[in-house]
Amino acid sequence: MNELALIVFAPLIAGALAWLIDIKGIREIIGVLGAAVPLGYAALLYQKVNGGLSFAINLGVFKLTFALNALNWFFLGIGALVGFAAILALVSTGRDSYEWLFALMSLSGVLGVFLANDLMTFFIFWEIMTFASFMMVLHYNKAASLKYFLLSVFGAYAMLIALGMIYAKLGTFDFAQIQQAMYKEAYAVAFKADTVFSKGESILIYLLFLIAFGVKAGMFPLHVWAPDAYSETNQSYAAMFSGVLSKTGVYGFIMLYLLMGTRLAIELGGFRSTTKFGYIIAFLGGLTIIVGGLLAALQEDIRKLFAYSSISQLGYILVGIGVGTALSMQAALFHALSHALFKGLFFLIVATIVYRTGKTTFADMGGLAEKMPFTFAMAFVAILSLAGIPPLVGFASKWVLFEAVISQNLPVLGGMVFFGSAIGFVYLIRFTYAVWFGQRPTDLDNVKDAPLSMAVAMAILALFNVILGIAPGLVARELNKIFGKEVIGGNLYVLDLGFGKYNALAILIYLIAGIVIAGIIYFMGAKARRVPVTDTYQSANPVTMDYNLTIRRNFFLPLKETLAFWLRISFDKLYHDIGAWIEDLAEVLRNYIYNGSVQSYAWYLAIILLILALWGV
Amino acid sequence: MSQYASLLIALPLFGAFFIPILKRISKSAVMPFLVLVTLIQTGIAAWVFNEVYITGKPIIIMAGGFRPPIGINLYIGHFAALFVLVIAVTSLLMTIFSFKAVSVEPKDKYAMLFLLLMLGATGMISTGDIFNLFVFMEITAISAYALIAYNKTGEASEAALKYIVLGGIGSSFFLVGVALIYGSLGTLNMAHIAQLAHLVNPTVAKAGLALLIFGLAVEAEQFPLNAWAPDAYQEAPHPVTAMFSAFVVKASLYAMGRVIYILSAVEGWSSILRLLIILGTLTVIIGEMSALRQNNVKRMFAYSSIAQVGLIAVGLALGTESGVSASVFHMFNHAIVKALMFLAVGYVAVELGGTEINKFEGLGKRMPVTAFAITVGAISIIGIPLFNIFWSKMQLILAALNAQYTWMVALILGASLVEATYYIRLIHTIWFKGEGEKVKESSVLALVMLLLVALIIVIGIYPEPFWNVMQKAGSDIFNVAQYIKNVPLMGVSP
Amino acid sequence: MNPYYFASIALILIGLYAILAKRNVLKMLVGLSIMETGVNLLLISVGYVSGRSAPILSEGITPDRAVDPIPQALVLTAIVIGVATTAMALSVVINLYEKYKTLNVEEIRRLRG
Amino acid sequence: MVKRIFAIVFILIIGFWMAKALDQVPFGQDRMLVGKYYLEHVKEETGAVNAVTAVVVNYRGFDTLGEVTVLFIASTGVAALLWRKKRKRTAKTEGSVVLTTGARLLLPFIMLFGVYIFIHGHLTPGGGFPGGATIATAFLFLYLAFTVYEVDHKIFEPLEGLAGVGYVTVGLIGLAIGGYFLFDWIWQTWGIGKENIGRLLSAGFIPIIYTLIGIKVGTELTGIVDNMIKEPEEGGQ
Repeated sequence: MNELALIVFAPLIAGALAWLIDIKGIREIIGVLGAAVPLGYAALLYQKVNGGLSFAINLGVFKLTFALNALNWFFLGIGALVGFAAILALVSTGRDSYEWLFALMSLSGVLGVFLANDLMTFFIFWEIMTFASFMMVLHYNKAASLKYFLLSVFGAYAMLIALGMIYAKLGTFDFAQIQQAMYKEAYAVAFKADTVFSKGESILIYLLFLIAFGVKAGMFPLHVWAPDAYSETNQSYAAMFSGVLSKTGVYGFIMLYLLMGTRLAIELGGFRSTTKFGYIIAFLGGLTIIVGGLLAALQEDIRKLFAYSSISQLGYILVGIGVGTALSMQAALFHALSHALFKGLFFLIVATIVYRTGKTTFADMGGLAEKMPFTFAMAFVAILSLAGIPPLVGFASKWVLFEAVISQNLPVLGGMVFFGSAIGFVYLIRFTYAVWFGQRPTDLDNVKDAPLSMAVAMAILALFNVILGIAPGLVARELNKIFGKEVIGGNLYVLDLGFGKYNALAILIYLIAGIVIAGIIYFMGAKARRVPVTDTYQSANPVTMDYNLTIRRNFFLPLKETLAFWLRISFDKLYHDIGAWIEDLAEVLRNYIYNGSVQSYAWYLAIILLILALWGV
Repeated sequence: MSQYASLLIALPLFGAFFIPILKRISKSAVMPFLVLVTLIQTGIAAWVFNEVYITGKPIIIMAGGFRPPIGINLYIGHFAALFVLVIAVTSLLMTIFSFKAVSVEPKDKYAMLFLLLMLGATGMISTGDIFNLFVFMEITAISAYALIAYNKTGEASEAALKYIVLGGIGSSFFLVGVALIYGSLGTLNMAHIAQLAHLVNPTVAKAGLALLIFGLAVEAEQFPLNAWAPDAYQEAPHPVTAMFSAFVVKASLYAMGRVIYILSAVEGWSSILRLLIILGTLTVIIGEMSALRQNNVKRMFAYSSIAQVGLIAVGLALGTESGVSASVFHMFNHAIVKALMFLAVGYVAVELGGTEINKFEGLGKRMPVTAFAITVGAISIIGIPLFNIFWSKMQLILAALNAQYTWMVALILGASLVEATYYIRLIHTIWFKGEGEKVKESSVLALVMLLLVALIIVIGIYPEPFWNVMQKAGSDIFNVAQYIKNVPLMGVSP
Repeated sequence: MNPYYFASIALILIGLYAILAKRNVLKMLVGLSIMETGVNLLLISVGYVSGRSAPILSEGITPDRAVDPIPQALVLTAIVIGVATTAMALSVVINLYEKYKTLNVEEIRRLRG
Repeated sequence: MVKRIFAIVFILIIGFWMAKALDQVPFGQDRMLVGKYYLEHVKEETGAVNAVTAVVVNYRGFDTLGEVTVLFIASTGVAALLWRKKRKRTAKTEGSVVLTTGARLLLPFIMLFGVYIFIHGHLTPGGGFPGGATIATAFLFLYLAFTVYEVDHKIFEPLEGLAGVGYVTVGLIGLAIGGYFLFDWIWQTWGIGKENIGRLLSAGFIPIIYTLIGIKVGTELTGIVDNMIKEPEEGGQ
């Protein structure tokens, strides 16, 4: 069997086996093996990336074709790595074989989407991924899963209509052929010749793809499913869910650029220095950053906080894609990688906390730093990486993104991006303060640290966060290979964009130097003594330990009050009302049409005869 | 040798007539005899299936030895061979289910009506003569009237009454259509009509075609004409409902498709087709919407089955070969899935005494195999890859988009979103809600259900061999020129 | 408009009117059988050839002196089917009346929605 | 009231549409195509004088097989639906003297006339179905005359089944001998009665089939009459 087929189908087969052999020990081993195979092969296939590896299954109804190129190897790497980490963590948090089957099926769906070489395979694996992840959420909560499933199937069906229109006109699903056809179309539009697709149709196809990939990437108006879906599922699966599955939306947008980019650019014309259709994506991405960030800060539940933060981080990627230059596209890809790494790490940390303490809201957590040192260290790495502190990968990707946006002098997008990273820092303070520091509630005293499997998973992701942070050149080289030309210069440790340089190694050295100096001062100089928690807050009037001193609830109450007006506009309520309205319409329709009396049914027949008589004559 | 395929019609008839005699010999031997007859019928159908698919040529059965258009001929082409097998297998499974599901007394009468329902559907699918199609349609309809009212409850009689009145009107107007066609052409044989279709005067042709399709549309449950269907499905005995939705409706759908394509040379053809597509789309939408807030699960499945039938009708009325093959594939898949689901729902009703949704709470713990069967059926109906309905639904949608019906496809996809909602609510009620003590499930029915589930998954994973069969069956309906060549028409001098 | 066609269409329409307008179920069934009779009459009148007699080829009647036999064969079947439908309908109505105690179409509406 | 007006308007439009369609099928015109073949070949291919019977039984034998099935379904259906544990006749008034003696006198003649109709199916108009119906009227006559008379289902149903089985067996024998289902092997292969067309023993297996149909229709219609006349006991299901 060809490697590509093995990568795609290994998790699915492993999941099915794990589901059938429902024995506690064996099921985990099969599952982890199933997730390890794609990671192993992804590494192995590194040399053969441009070797034009392909694989096809003829299913009679359709031909499923897979192919490997530089772009989808990059996404394959992300998917396999974070997927493997999440499955490893699932070993301890996995409740029953039901979850093993659908977690691995969604991994297989994601890898299938990345490796697909034609639109139909892309769609089929997109549906498998949606269905599997839906079943993971259904296991926990019906309302959240129903909302998630309906929105994502709505997106999938939008894509299906666009796909069908392309197939109807061009008669093929294959990416390469569509690309050529669209190039010809672009020239035809340029020279005002007649085209296969009319202007209206190409805009319709663009909008349908925008909806389809927007839903999956959690773009602003369509993001309502993400917070419930990420929080209402097995937390270690949430790492894969937000880290990898949202990347399929990003991959979809890039596909949209590759397939129809030139056509749409010429068709719809430019806007400031980017294309009009690109700017729509970027602007919506910017809105997602702001909305996601603000809402994240106001959350009381730890899972919801990271769900919203994951949405806002995705906004960065969308802005990168929307700007549309080679540099911004590379920035988006870079940030996709770093987002997958630190978001995956964060959700694994949340999984560990929830697994150990059983609590999910900030109010009953706190002071876990002493009790869970290893997890705290991992959380520290993740916080630095998300906030964009230099030595870690988060900074490198955000820096390239900022440079890309500013170099295209797009003030509005630049403002949004900067605002986003500020807000990012805000909700991270909230998280660190409420969970790690402050006063530990009495019932959390005997909390143990992370179990081995989760610790290993977290360590892997943290390691990558650090390595790629210190040596961003590794990633830059891969990105240049995708685009074929030297967009981000510099060697292993230095990123040189021509108008800006970032020397990761130098900053690391300064950082270590700083820490050493701080260490010396700490141990030698100031008589540092442990200060009991009660001392720091009540300006020395007598207070006892059982009085809760730390502000864990409503950390950002003032922010909530200022945003009160904006918080009333919630798209979640809008979709809910639409659903309820359709259901009432269905109720009225049903009672009115099928009203039970034979005579009215006979009248329906007479009406149809009348229509035949009038229309037929 | 091929004329022995006429046993497909003779055997169930012989069985049905033999039951009153058998009843005198030993009352308890009736049901096993029923299983025996359906078993032999499956055997013959399987033999006919591979005979037609190996030689590639259809079997023409000439009743009475007269060549068409003089005598009546049975045209068992690719489609008929496939679906006669589907009918035989479904009837076999339902006879096994009838042992447990039918407790109302005159069981020998039930067995007779059961066989004759199967006969009617088989006849409708294989006949090659319009009036013979009417006779077999009436056999199916009247045995369906009797079987629906079989439980002798008030509601069952009401459902049967509705079906009789609407079915009666439909078949009367169908006969007016036959009279018009015969009046202008002088022949009743389908192939002969197809040959002479272009000679028909336009107004007569349009009116005749419209009336024929109207008559068949009542049986094939198109939008306003299917008001009888939900009640009939709900009140009929469980095996009958499964048979009904699995192949009885398909037989009239096939008949509609056949009538459309043999009269394709008629002048006002495309306008009637567009009307049929509008009706089909309305059927899908109204069917799905009405199932949304159903608290009787059997009625919910009835509405969902009506919606899928509407989708098939749209596929048939597209007028392209890919559309017809896709709708044939959807008929096949839908027959399997709906047979499984109505079997499962029926079995739940038999064990827990009712099909209201609260009986389904915690079904996962009480009857795991049945719950698993319903879940697989529901998931495959929603249209998830790795299950069989996905492929045929995809082909239907692509065929519709190919024929520039983008708006229709958007509406149909919106309707299948609605369908996903109520199926997911059902799955959630079954698995994650409510408690209940374990009910011992009969191993035979569990085996039957698992067999159907396996078939669904096999088609879902590797549809290629099935798709080749479906394409041949689709072209059997669509390609009328080939149909005329296959039937050995005697040159009747006008 | 030929009287036979006119009569058959009239019968069909009267039957349809009865089904649409009458409130008593039995009257609807009567309307149904009137409609079937109308259709049978239509079938027969389609097959009639003016100036010819019944297709019984005893002495004196040669093939070109006989009417078209096929519609008469079809009507034989259609009549029996009409009888069967009416018999089935009546037995259903007997059961219905036994349980619902009413024949008014408006009241037979338990299965709806 | 509005409903009736709408109904009338609908009906008139539908009627007008059908009339327009029928105008294109002129009345009384000789448009026979397959019919002409039947009229010319009925004598030597089936031996029947009555072309309609030949068409019904021989040429379009499948329709009649279907038709017999339809009637069989009707009688089974009626029996199935009106089935109660205990059923008995509740007629109160005994037939008047004229009716009872008349019944006793006329019964054999009605029966004889019914048998005559289906025996001569291939010669004179009418065939299995009218003959069977006449026999059923004979039984109906008895039901009307005597309040206690009941047909014994133990005999009638198997008889009905036997006639049906007989008909299918005739078809299967045709399949065995002539290679085609419902093949008229008496006329076409054995050629008995070829010389005396127009007399009783001619027209191949048409008389046999019509006798079977006559018995079947007779028993079935009587069964339906019997089921409909009886009332369920109060304790009935």
